[in-house]
Amino acid sequence: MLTPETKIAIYRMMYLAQQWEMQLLRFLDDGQVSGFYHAGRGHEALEVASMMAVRTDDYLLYDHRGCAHMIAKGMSMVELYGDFLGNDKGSTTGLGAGIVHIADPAHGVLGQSGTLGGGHVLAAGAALSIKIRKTDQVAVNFFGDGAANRGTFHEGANVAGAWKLPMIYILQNNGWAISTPQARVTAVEHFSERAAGYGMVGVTIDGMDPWLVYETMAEAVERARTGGGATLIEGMVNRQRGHYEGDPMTYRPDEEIAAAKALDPVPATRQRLVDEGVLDDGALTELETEVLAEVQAAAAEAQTGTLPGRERLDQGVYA
Amino acid sequence: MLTPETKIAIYRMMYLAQQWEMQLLRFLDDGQVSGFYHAGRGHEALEVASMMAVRTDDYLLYDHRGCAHMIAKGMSMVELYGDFLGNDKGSTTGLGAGIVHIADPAHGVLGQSGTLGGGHVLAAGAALSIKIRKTDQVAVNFFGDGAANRGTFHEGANVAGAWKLPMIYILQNNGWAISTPQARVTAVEHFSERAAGYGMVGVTIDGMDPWLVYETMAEAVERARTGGGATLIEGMVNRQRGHYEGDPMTYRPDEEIAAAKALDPVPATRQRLVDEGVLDDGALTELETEVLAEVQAAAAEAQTGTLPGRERLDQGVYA
Amino acid sequence: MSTTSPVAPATGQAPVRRISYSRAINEAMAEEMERDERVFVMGQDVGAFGGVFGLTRNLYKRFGADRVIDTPISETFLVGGGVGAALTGLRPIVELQYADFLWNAGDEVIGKMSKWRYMHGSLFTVPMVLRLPEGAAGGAGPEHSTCPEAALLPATGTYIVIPSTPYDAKGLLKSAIRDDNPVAFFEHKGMYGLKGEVPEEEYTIPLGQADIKRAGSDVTVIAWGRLVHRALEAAELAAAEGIDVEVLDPRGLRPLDVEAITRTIEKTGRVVITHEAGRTGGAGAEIAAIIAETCLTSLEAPIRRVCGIETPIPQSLHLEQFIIPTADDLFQAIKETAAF
Amino acid sequence: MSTTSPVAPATGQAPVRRISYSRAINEAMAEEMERDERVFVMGQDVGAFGGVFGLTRNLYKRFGADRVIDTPISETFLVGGGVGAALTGLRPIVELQYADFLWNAGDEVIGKMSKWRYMHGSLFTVPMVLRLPEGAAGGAGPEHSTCPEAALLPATGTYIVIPSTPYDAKGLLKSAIRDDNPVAFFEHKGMYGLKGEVPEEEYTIPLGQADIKRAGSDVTVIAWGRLVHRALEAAELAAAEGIDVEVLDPRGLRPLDVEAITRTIEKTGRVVITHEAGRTGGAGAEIAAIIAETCLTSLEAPIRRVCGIETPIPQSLHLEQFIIPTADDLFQAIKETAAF
Ligand SMILES: Cc1ncc(C[n+]2csc(CCOP(=O)(O)OP(=O)(O)O)c2C)c(N)n1
Ligand SMILES: Cc1ncc(C[n+]2csc(CCOP(=O)(O)OP(=O)(O)O)c2C)c(N)n1
Ligand SMILES: [Mg+2]
Ligand SMILES: [Mg+2]
Repeated sequence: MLTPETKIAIYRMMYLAQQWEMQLLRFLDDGQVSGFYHAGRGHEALEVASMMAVRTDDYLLYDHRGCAHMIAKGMSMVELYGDFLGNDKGSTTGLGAGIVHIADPAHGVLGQSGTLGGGHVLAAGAALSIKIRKTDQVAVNFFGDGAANRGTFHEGANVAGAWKLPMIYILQNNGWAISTPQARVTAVEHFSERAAGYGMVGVTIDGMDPWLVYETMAEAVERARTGGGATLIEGMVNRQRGHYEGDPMTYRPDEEIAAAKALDPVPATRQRLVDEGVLDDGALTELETEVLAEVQAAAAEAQTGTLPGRERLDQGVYA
Repeated sequence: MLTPETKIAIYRMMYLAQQWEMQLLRFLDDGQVSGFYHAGRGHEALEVASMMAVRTDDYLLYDHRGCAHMIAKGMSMVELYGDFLGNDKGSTTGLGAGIVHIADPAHGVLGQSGTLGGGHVLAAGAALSIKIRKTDQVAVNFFGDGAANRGTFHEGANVAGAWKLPMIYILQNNGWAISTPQARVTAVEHFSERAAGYGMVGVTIDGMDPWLVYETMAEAVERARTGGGATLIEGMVNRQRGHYEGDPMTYRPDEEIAAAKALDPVPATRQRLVDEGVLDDGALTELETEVLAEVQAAAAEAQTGTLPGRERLDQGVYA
Repeated sequence: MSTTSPVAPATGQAPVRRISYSRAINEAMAEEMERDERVFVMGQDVGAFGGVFGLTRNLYKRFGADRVIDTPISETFLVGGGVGAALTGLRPIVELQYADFLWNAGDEVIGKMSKWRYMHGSLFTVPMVLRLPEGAAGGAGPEHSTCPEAALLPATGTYIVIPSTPYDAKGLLKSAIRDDNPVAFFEHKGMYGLKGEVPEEEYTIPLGQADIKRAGSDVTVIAWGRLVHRALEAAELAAAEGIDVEVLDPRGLRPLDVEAITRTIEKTGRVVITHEAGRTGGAGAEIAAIIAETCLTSLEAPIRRVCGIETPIPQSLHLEQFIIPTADDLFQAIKETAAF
Repeated sequence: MSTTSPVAPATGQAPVRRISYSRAINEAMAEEMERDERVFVMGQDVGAFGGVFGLTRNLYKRFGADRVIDTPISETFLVGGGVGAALTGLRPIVELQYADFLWNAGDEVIGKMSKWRYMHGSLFTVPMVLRLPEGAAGGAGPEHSTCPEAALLPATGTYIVIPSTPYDAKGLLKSAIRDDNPVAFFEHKGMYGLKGEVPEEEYTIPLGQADIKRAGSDVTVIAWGRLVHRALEAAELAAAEGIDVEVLDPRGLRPLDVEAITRTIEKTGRVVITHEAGRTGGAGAEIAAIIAETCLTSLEAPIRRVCGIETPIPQSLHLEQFIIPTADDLFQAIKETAAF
């Protein structure tokens, strides 16, 4: 249920995820971050509000777009920073380094397939496992409009539908796969049109509206927990930044980028709290100050980590 | 257009394909055939009538279920027998041997992927090639309800829809993948429900009705040739025999098998020609006698072939 | 890795029962499913039908539809879904209908099953067994007849097990199922009917221990899977000419028992490596390279590889017979190596 | 196979222009598309964007959307669709964004591209080039950094080409595009910026000819791709200690220039084989095995393999630096081999 408390919690988490990422971008600018980063600016409402509607023991296969889903799922900001800094404060204590290979079994964060779309079938396997073990968990798989066209989606979605698995596919449709617009490589406007063909419920929603995301997700989770089967939620979102940090974005008209930025879900949600009378500006500023302090503390803590030595390389290959 | 001549030609080809297969089964019983055979009894109307609606220069990726599609596409019966006998009369002059690896470039028969569903993407590539070369050919890909759940279908169908390729997917839905009934592994009743999600036209038809198959196919071909894009035709058919010759069929109730046999499209089509006044029994018997003689002549000719020697093994690996 | 030590087939005692290679595999699965309720089986037609080669016979009746699962023709789900289930508390046995189909799930095998643990900071285990019926038998053609075990050599993280007898098959499969690492388990289809001694009592065989299938002092033949039996035949032919052949069966490729290989080379100084897969890029190359690195000075003759044909495997049964090394091919290589 | 003979970079004449490895590849594609209208390019972001590594820059502008095609993230279509196009009169150049993604299309690469011709009685040709950006560079992690060339060794039917210089890249790619067989073309991402002499005039290099990148008499280093450069550095270090190193670059694995390998071994009697991929199951094993079979008696020291780490490649840039053999690692191996 979307209580005022939940609304506040969602906004708090969205703001936190955004600030967390801004600090990460500073680390990046300073050359402290290993590898690539695909900023999640614009995707916060969808990633956060959906993850606020699940439990700690539910499973998450996240995608590469930002870290808001992992943060909202309960992962420690310190561990996340540590992963990007590649040090022993990270969830993978320096071995993974960065998005793609963050994980947190205690919060149900199962990891990510760097070959996009690998998660479609892994998540279905996790959902099958739930069914076999007869728990009431759910498995959630995030992916983009690009990864939606991998064949693994077909194979995962088919069993999810056929076996009524407790599976939720969350498609973050930002209209772009790197430089490739959806319409160039896909006939349909909405991927949710594909859900019925698998016996799944499919919906397309405004992924910038966190209240709607939360309610849609809560319904899907309820359905999954009670044996009603799988759901595909397509959230329409905007990628505010480049595909990765450093992307020249030559392929994208300036107006489109400007329009995307104007739709920033973080300030929009803030305004909504004020408009709906849930919190006033003063209270929000206080909350934000608190969040900022948490983010800064996490960043500071993560920086105290140590880079792993060469000897770490062949540790833990086998159980 | 479904003229009386076309109707006769379709029946003639169905009868021929059936008789061709009956003789093949005798070769099999005699132990002359290499490898496995998946009889096509029950699928003749769909395979034949659809292939009578295309041209010689159109492309065909057939499936493993019988040979009626290849025969109707114009392949020589002698070559087909030769392929099963594994001798130099075969299309692959003894190297392929049997279904899976028959081919005939002159009749557009591009071959088959033994890993089922491999054809979904190959055919899409052939269709893309047609589009790039700006001819008015079409590419046809046959497959079963089982192979419909391979991820390759998703990847092939997606580009076929997005790029409006001259592609026709023919799904032979006999309800079984070896011992596995469709409903155990698929939520939807009709795979044609998946077509819209790719921007393809999708139809489910009675695949035992050759007139309907022909007309549906003619429409799809016309659409493909004129830039209207791809079609998925799901023909509901019956597998009369085991998955392969020798299959104990323990999994299938006797009544179901009996029901399937009762629906044999070959005699049913014959009766229809009589009922519609297209040909009388005498003329049909004459036609059948002629066909039988052709089949026997082909069988005899194929048996004069020679098995390839060991030296053949490393010939033709590279162009 | 399993720590139970191997139980040698009893000798000079009450006769040990003889069962087929496929029955041995079936028993291993049934016993482990009985022992550990987290173990389940999935694959195409593995349910009531009992598997296209009959390997899962009766499991469905005994353990029910929740633990013996018929899947669609979706190999990326089979392997990737197996990984997902393994990450979340279960111990899947996934049967691919043919080993060749691992390519249909190439990324799931190489990139997910093998790497998931390591690339996520060793936070997970992936206790799954991928059963892979391999080899040329019955004219199944280029896409249903290969022995692709070498493909997994670079896939650190996954063990590679290849039993050559019913006894080894049962003992190794039980260890594989109990192991917390992913195991690719290659079963040669041409051996499913092969009978051999398998005790009634429970036993396991640790992964990664080579087995000397025949002791000898003149020439070593390193063989696995179905070719062990051809090597043993060739050894008899050689014995008749006074050449004493040792047949070493590594019983898999990872963990690889390098010590056993070194020992036999130091003993005989001459080696023929054989496998059904084609020579180029086959696992014989890796073993040859290890020998050339670690015991070159013990070698008294060039290393010989006697392998399957390099081309795709022809569909024709008639041609198929020519592709696999015969006992006679091996005997010739043994003779030449001995005479060098 | 191409019959044009190689044009060595002009020496002692007018200076030859220097261009990057990526530009050389780009030029090869542009020239061949100009020459033969059946040649087209497809891949993710290869259109107006010019490819994620910039390899297809300007091709879209020059040849249009029909011949430079942006595809969805659908690797089975990329490779399988390439085969379908190749069977029907075109000559596709398919770019995978990372070589590792060949596993996503494992069956299309191994089972379709490589086998289609042979398994259909040689009735077709499959003239396609699969461009595969490989190798560790920039912390791209375990699924975007491997050098999986050995995986294709058993895939008879497909040629395997691996250029180490801009000159080789251009000449070999042109031959690959003209060849009627499928070619897997591995480009090391870490070399895209590397500059070298490439003449203005057209030339091609036949597939399957090794190149001696440095002549020497004491120890042979067999290296390909990026490691050729580390081998050359190591040779300089060795030269300073009086060891004369020959660096042989096979420039690919199929056709493999076995004669050139034999020749250098007969000359030096000592060999170090190096590659970026892990040792186990790497292509160095095949080369070592060939040497141990064909010129064992010429060997005066054990074969040495100096290879990348065996584990999946860590995502961390910090750890990534440790995984690839350095010039110094090679120098040590050379010294020990020379001293044996
Ligand atoms: C199988 C695979 N193919 C290609 C890539 C390279 N790649 C990384 S991100 C990306 C685009 C993804 O687009 P989308 O799924 O829409 O997610 P977004 O980046 O828009 O959030 C591509 C092609 C990959 N990682 N995996
Ligand atoms: C990728 C792949 N997986 C599994 C098989 C084994 N196999 C051969 S036929 C078959 C069933 C096919 O069912 P369907 O597609 O419905 O065709 P039908 O036999 O009913 O005509 C299976 C599972 C295969 N050949 N390829
Ligand atoms: Mg996107
Ligand atoms: Mg079927």
